[in-house]
Formats: sequence, C-alpha cells, structure tokens
Amino acid sequence: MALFEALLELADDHLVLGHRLSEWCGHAPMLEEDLALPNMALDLIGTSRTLYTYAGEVEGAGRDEDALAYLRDEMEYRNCLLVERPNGDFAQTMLRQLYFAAFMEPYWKAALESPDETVRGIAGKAVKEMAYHIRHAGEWVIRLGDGTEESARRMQEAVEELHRYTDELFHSSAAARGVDALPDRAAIRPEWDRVIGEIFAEARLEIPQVPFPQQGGREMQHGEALGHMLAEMQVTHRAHPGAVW
Amino acid sequence: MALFEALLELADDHLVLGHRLSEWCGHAPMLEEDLALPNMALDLIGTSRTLYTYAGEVEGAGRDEDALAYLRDEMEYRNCLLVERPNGDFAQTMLRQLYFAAFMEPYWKAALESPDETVRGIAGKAVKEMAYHIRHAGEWVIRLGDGTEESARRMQEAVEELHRYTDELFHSSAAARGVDALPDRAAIRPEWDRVIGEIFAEARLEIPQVPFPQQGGREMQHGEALGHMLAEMQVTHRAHPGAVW
Amino acid sequence: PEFLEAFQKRIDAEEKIEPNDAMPEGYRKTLIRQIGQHAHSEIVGMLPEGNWITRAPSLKRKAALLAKVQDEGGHGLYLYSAAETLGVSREQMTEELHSGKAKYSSIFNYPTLTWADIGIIGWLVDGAAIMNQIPLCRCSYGPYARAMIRVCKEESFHQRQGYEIVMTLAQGTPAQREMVQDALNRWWWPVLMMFGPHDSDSQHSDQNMAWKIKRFSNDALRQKFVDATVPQGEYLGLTFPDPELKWNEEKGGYDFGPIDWDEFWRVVKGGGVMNRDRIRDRKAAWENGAWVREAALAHAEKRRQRAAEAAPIAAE
Amino acid sequence: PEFLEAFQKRIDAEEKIEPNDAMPEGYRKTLIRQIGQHAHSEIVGMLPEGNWITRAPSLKRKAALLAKVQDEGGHGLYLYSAAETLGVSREQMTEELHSGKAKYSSIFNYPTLTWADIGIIGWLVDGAAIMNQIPLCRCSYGPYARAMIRVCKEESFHQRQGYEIVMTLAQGTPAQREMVQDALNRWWWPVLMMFGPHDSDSQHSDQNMAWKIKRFSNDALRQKFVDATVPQGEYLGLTFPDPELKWNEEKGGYDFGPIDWDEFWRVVKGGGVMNRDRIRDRKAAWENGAWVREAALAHAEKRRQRAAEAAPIAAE
Repeated sequence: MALFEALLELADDHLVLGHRLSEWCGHAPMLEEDLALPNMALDLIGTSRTLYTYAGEVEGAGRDEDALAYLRDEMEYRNCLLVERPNGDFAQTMLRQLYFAAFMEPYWKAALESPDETVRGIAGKAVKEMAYHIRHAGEWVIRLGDGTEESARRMQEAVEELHRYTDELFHSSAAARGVDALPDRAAIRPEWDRVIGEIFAEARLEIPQVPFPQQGGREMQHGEALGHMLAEMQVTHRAHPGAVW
Repeated sequence: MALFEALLELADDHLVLGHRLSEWCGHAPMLEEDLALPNMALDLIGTSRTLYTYAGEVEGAGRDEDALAYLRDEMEYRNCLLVERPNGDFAQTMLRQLYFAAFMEPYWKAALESPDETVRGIAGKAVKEMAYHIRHAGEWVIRLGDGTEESARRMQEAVEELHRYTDELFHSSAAARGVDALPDRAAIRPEWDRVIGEIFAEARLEIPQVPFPQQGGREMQHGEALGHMLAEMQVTHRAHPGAVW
Repeated sequence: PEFLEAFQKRIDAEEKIEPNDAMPEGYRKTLIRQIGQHAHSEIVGMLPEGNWITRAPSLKRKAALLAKVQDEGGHGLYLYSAAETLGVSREQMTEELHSGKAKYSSIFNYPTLTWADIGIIGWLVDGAAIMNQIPLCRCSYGPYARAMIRVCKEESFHQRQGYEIVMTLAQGTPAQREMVQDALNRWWWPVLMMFGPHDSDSQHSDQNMAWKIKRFSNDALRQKFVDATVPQGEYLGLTFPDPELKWNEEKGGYDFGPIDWDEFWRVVKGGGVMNRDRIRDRKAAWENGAWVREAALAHAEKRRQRAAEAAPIAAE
Repeated sequence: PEFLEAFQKRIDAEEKIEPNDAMPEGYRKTLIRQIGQHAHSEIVGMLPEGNWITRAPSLKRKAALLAKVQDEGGHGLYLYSAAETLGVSREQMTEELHSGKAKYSSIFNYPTLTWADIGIIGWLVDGAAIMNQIPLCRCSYGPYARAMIRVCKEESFHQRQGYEIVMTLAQGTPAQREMVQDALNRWWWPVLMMFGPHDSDSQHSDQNMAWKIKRFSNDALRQKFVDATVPQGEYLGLTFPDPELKWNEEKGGYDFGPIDWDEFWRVVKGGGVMNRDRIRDRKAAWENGAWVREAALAHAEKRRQRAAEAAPIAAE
C-alpha cells in the first residue's frame, strides 16, 4: 500500500493548503487577490480530488474522495506541517505558497515520466498550475521583501516562521517510500534550492539557518492547528452521516 | 412545555456566554484576568449545567445536560444574540458581561420568590455570582471608559457594537412565555436601566440611541457566529456517538 | 436642452453611449451610482457565501462554491472598471462603501445559517439578480451593457448550480429536507424585496426608463420572477411561506401576499442582522491590507527608478 | 565566609529563610531563577490545556478543565509573588520569558493533539510535577515553601482528575482506548525527561542540595515516579512505549530504557514543535493587552488626583 500512502500524502498536502487559502475568501488585501487566492485554492483542491479518487481506487476499500477528506481525523492526516500552518498575514501566506509550489512544480515535472498513466495525467495538469503559483507567490515575495520597511520586516518574519517547515517537503513516511509511480521527494531538493535562492536574492531575503527543522505531519504527528481546521472543515459532512450533497 | 423552553433559553444563554469567556483562556491582558475570566466562565457553565439537567427532567425524554448542550445544532439553540457575539477586544468582552449580569442579577433575585423549589435553588447560588460579575465587569467598563484616549475609544466602540443586542434580554419566545416558575423578563428592565445608567455615568459613556435593536436568537434565528462556535464546541462529543467521557 | 434632445435621440435609436461621448450629468451620476452599487453588491455578496466555503459538505461543492465566490469578485472587478470609464476611481467607490454613503444590495445583510442557504442563494438570489440584470445587457451605456452580458452568463450558471443544490437537499434525508425548507422560509420574502419598492413608490424610474438604464418596472420583474420560480419550488415539494400565493388563471400569473416594506426599509437603512458585520469585515480586509498595497507601490517605484538609473549606463 | 557559614548553619537547622533575612547572592539568584522558571511553566502550561477547553467532550469535563487551567494561573500568581520577595518584579520576569532569556518546563513545547492528552497531562505531567515539588514544600526559602504547599495540594487533585479521565477512556470505546494509548505513547518519554538530566550530568545540584533548594536527585525522583506510575497504567491495560521496562525484584523498582537526551536538549534549546508558538501566544496576549493595563493605570491616577482635589474642599 505504499502507493496509497504516497497518494494520501500528496492529496492531504493539497487539500489542507487549499483549505487554508480558501479561508482568505473575501478578506484579501485587494480585489485582484480576492480572485487569485481562490484561484490557487481551486487548483489545489482540484488536484486533491483526483488524488483522493485514485488513492481510493488503489486502496480498493470503496472509499471515495469525500470519505477520505471528511471522515479521517487529525491523527490520520498525512500532510506536512508547512501546509497546516495558520495563514498569518499576507506575507506568510504567499511565502508558504511559494515554498510549496517550488517543490510541487519540479515534482510534477518529474512525474510526467511516471510509468503510471493516472499519475502522468494528474501531473500534466498540475505542473502548469504550480508554475503559475510560483510566479504569482514569488512576485509577491519579491514585492514585499523589497517593498516598504514594514513589508520587509513582515516578510523576514514570515521566513523565520516558515522556513523551518520546508525540510519536510522532501520527506515521505516510511510507509510511503519506494513507489515507482511517483518521483523521489529528496531528489527535488536542488531545483527547489535554486528557485528559492533566485527569488530570495531578488527579494533581498536571506536563506536562514534552521537549527531545528520541524517535521512530523507525514507520521501523523501534527501541530495544534490542524485539529481546529478539520473540526470546521468536516462539521457539516459529519453531522449528516450517509447524506448525499 | 413552556417551562422547558424557558429553561433552555436561560441555559443556552449561560453556556454560550460561558464558552465565549473560556475562549480567552491563556490570552487575557494580565494574569489577574486569566483568573477572573475562567472564574466567570465557570459560574456560567455551572449554572447552565443545572438548568439543562432540570430542563431534561421537565422534558422527560431522557436528555441529560450533555445531550442538550452537544447534540442540538444552531437552529435549536435559543440563546439571545448578545451572548453569541464574538469576543472582540477586552472592552467588548467586559461590556457584554456587564450587560448580561446586570440583567441576570435582578432576574435571579426575583426568582428567589419562585414557587418552584429547583428554580429557587439555582437562583440562590447564581444571584451572588451575578453580583460579582456586575462588580468585576462594571469596574472594567469604568476603568476603560474613563482611562486613556484609546481605551475610551474602544469602550465607545463596544457600546455601539453591543447595545443594539440588549433589548433581546427582556424578550422570551412565544413558546417560553407565561411560566409561573420564572420571573417575567420584561419586568427586569427598570433595574437593568438603573445599574447600566450608573455605571455608564461613572465610565463617562452615553447610553446610545439604538434605531434598530437586534433580536432573533430566542426564535432560533442566529447570526453567523454561533455556527462556527458550536462546530468547535461539539466536535469531540459528536465524533464519538454514545461514548462516555 | 438641444444637447439633451440629441442625446435622447441617440438613446431612442438604441445607439450605445461610450465613455468619451458627451452625456448629461444626471445620466453619468445615475450610472455611477447604479454601477457602483452593483459592484459593491458583488463584493459584499462574497461574504455570506464565503461563510460556508470552509464548511462545505463535499469537495465538489467546496470547489464549486469557491469558484462561484471568485466569479463574484470578477464581476465586481468588471463593474468597477465600467464605473471608472465614467470618471470615478475604484478607491473612491470603496471609500463610499465603507463610509456607508454607497449602498449595496440589502439581501446580503441577511445571514447564511446552514448549508441550504448556499443552495437557496444560488437559486433565488442569483435568479432574482438575473431577472434584474438581463435587461441591463441592453443598457444604453456601452461598457455597462457589455459587462452585464458576461455577468449574466455566469450568473445563470450559478443559478442552475444553486437549484441543483436545493434539489439534492429536497431529495435527501429528512434533516436535509427540513434544512432546505427552513432556508426557503427565511429567504423568500427578502428575495422578493430585491426588485425594489412598488412602481408607485419608486423614485428615479421614469427618467431611467427614458435613458434606457432601466427597461422594466420593479413590479413587472417581480411578477416574472415569481411566475418562473414557484413551479420550480413546487416541483421539489417545497412550500413557499406565503398563504396567499396561488395561480391566477385570468392574469396568467401568480397572486402573492403583501410584502413587509417596513422590514425592507429597516434593512436598507442599516437595521439588518448583518449590516454592521458586513461593512466591518470589508473595512477590516481593506485596512489590514493597506501595508500590502503600499509595499506593491513602493516596489514598483523602486523598479522604475532602477530601470531609469540603468538606462543611461546601457546606452553608454 | 563567616556569613556563609552562619547561613549554612541556619539551613542545616531547617530554619526557614525569610525575605528580609540576609542571604548569599548565589542563593538569591538561584531561587529567583528557579521560582521564575516555575512560575513561567505554570503560565505557559495554560496554553496546551487551554487548547482543549473549547472542545472538551462534556460539560463536566469542560468545567473541570477550565478550573484546572485557572488553578495554574493562580499558581503562577503565588510563585511570581514569592519571586518578588527576592527583589525581582513580575514585569521583569515576564520580559525575560518573552525574550527567551528565562526558561519554562520543556514539556509544554509538546502539542496537545486529542482529548486524551488532557488526561495524560493530568496523570503524568502533573504527577511528575508533584514528585518534583513535594520536596520543595520543605525548601529552605519560606515564601517558596509555603507557595509550594498550596500548589502541591491542588496539583494532587489535578493528578487524580487526570487519572480519572485516562481511566474513563481506557474503559471506553475502541476509539477512546486507541486515543489514550496514542497519547501515552507520545507523552511517556517527554515526561521522564521532566526530571532533568542524569545526576552525573546535572549542574548546580550539589550547592542546591546543600542549600536545601533541592532535596532529592533527578534520577532518584525519576525512579520514584516510574515505580509509582507503571502499575497505575498497567492496571488500566495500557502499554508503556518502552520495551526495556520491567520490574527488577532485586532493586525493588522498575528498570527502564535509555532516555533520548538529544531530543531533550533539542526541545530545551527551542527545537520543540511548539516552542515558537507558545512564546508567540504569550507575547501576543501581553502586547494586545497593553492598552488595557495602561488604561487601568491611567484611571487609577485620575481617581487619585480627583481624591486629592476633593480633599481640601472637604477639609474647608
């Protein structure tokens, strides 16, 4: 079931981050971002749906996308800690998005060579979306990093807050490793370093030393934020067991 | 079942406000308030428990305090809108508390004369607690209203925000009216006006004109805030149907 | 007066008025007010629906609702642009919204309390909006008419989606059926109010009709809406909260009970459950975003300066 | 040196040192550090448990948890007062907490992930705290010893309450049993670390023992805790996540596996899951409350002035 595990890692990352972005809805700093944030959320949630569906097929236990999204609790979610972090301010949201997309874009690019046709199909669509996310979030990181004194301070704070969660992007749980159909996460590192390095240079940000990288989500050991998020996300679905929506 | 309805109105007011106060836990502006806020929350939740238990007995359908608190959804809660309002800042929390306690203290005092022994028992304990809430919250309203420029501005904003919800304190749903065991809500008005008037005078606050008083909670027509609060409050209980805690 | 006559002739000939054309001050002001109100409605309208994105009951519905709310933001954007062609800035309009000077559709001052509200809003609120807006696709002012064509196309899609949510609930569990009936009970009358006061009490109407900013009367549109909607609800076994609602063979439409205009004016004047919260939310978003907008400007300026400094060197 | 000898004599005679007594600077500093750390632990400790107040599964548990967290605030208050008798202000200590200069118990840098964590914290974390604190009731510094007597009484109550939550879960549904076993697995080793490094690696110990600020070694207390706790867990059918844990008849206590001291130091030095969040939450509460504290001061000052102005008139 390593493929099932690996698909869930991917799907949970996408859904949790998509949900976080959707929390911005109607509260963005400008109308253009009230369009861009749901747009990115839609990309992520769309990809999560295909991934959950495929994971359900691989599992063969009859679970569909909603069973996997709405009926697993916090101790069964496999997302990395980065994506579950609360939105913070706009700087944190954009930086988190850049970190994630700068990982996923080369990941999906590598997945285009997968022996698994379904994976190739997902990758083909997702790789373009992630390229857009890198551009959009990356431009904001540059603007804010090299904007006003306040925006630079906030951007710096975002880096201090979030950089320690990035290592986990390159990590899979033991149960999800060695899947031929999917790229090796660790191999994505050089490309991620390159993209982040270039954008940070333009944004006048320093790549920080991280003495204590944080991980645990892949092993279903989350921070305190995810439980609150899932309580809200799942409330309607769980209140009506078996209902069709 | 008018008594059942009236007890639920009271119980829901107490639980919802108690829950709101408990949200402050660990985040108060000073350690003394990190003690005082849970203390008031405990008074309210304690009273709600006795009220729910009695309501369950009156109903005779076997529902205990937890069934009534955790297994009714937003469209079945009868609390007034005032108590479900989000905490806002410390000024709003204290003013909401004063408004509520300045109603409940004379209400429980009147309930000491109830022909219903259980009601007299509840009232005997609650009347002292509410006198303390008036003192504590009232002192803060005075301090903040007549403190710094910023605190006076925030207190004024709290009045504008919350005063329009106070009329509903004096209102019962049609289903809950005419209960001998409980005081008439409307009759509490003069004493409430007197207490609020005195405190506002000391706090240098004006009683505002309210062109559009808000109500609806008693008729189970709430604002958007209550659903989010109940989603969080009920999540653990509902995730484990039938479990004992 | 000569100019006014000539202008009216162009209107009568169904010519489109374009941004650089001369136009009467009243025409311009009316359009600015109306397009602005319309844009604000789209923006404020994101909030009640946004309230359910995080709690949507399935991934499919969550995605559809996100897309819908995003569309509304898009409509806001075209409409602000249309208004800008009349010489008012988006910032100015935003300030008027926040100060309470500019209005938005009162329907968004009602709260969304259950998931069923999302279906009902799509079916009824978007349905009523379309009824109001289709004639605007032929509005005499070109940019507005063109914006409305795009808006109407998307709104129809939302309306069908809303009806489909309502259908699913109406055919669902007893709790779902109860939920959707309750939502219909709460929204029906406010939706009928969306068409505005009776023709006999409506200001501006005659001039706006002549200018072809408005093409049908409030009451005519309301009747059309009721006639189209009631059979859709009855088909699903839903009950409308109006004991006087019944088919009138003679007029070929439904009769319905009297509208509570006190309630209407109360909400218009700020007395709805959510008026205060809606504006506070919008203002908070705007104020919390100020540092972002400032940073974007500052960065653009830095780039411009760097380009200017680099240019002579490159030219050497 | 004479003074130091005389001081040590008082200590050896089990006399209590009181605030106005002369004391060696090292004694004062050690106590300030230790009492401050202890106070901070109570305050930061409100956060992981506070995280479950809004989601407690029954009203009884919700009330008990609120009361418990409130007690912790109360302990913080007595302890800050005890530290203040040594000439350091609460504000100063708070600043040191926020800047990271002062420490607090590392156990609170672990997250509370399910309701079972609340039971486990009461049973194990409070249990370990009591083990550490009971000897402090006889600490040579009077105000600290007296504060600890009150603290220990309340902590024992919390510990019994925690064990009762654990018992209820262990005898509950399969999901509840799984939840409580998972919580035990996560908390067991961090709790053993609460007693601090092995005696062989522990700084300050000898002097603190001589001063009777500390009365038992870390390893002795840890052994005592394990011996008391393991049977309680086994009674409930829970498994401890340590394959080397077994009764050693000869020593009359349990043997247990090696503690991961790298993990311990990592969390002490700021690498735990929640270190950053805990301090940020505390700082945010403090900063967001600044205007309240300022207003309280300003109001008190106004009152004082008004009283002063009123006084001469009254005297006339």
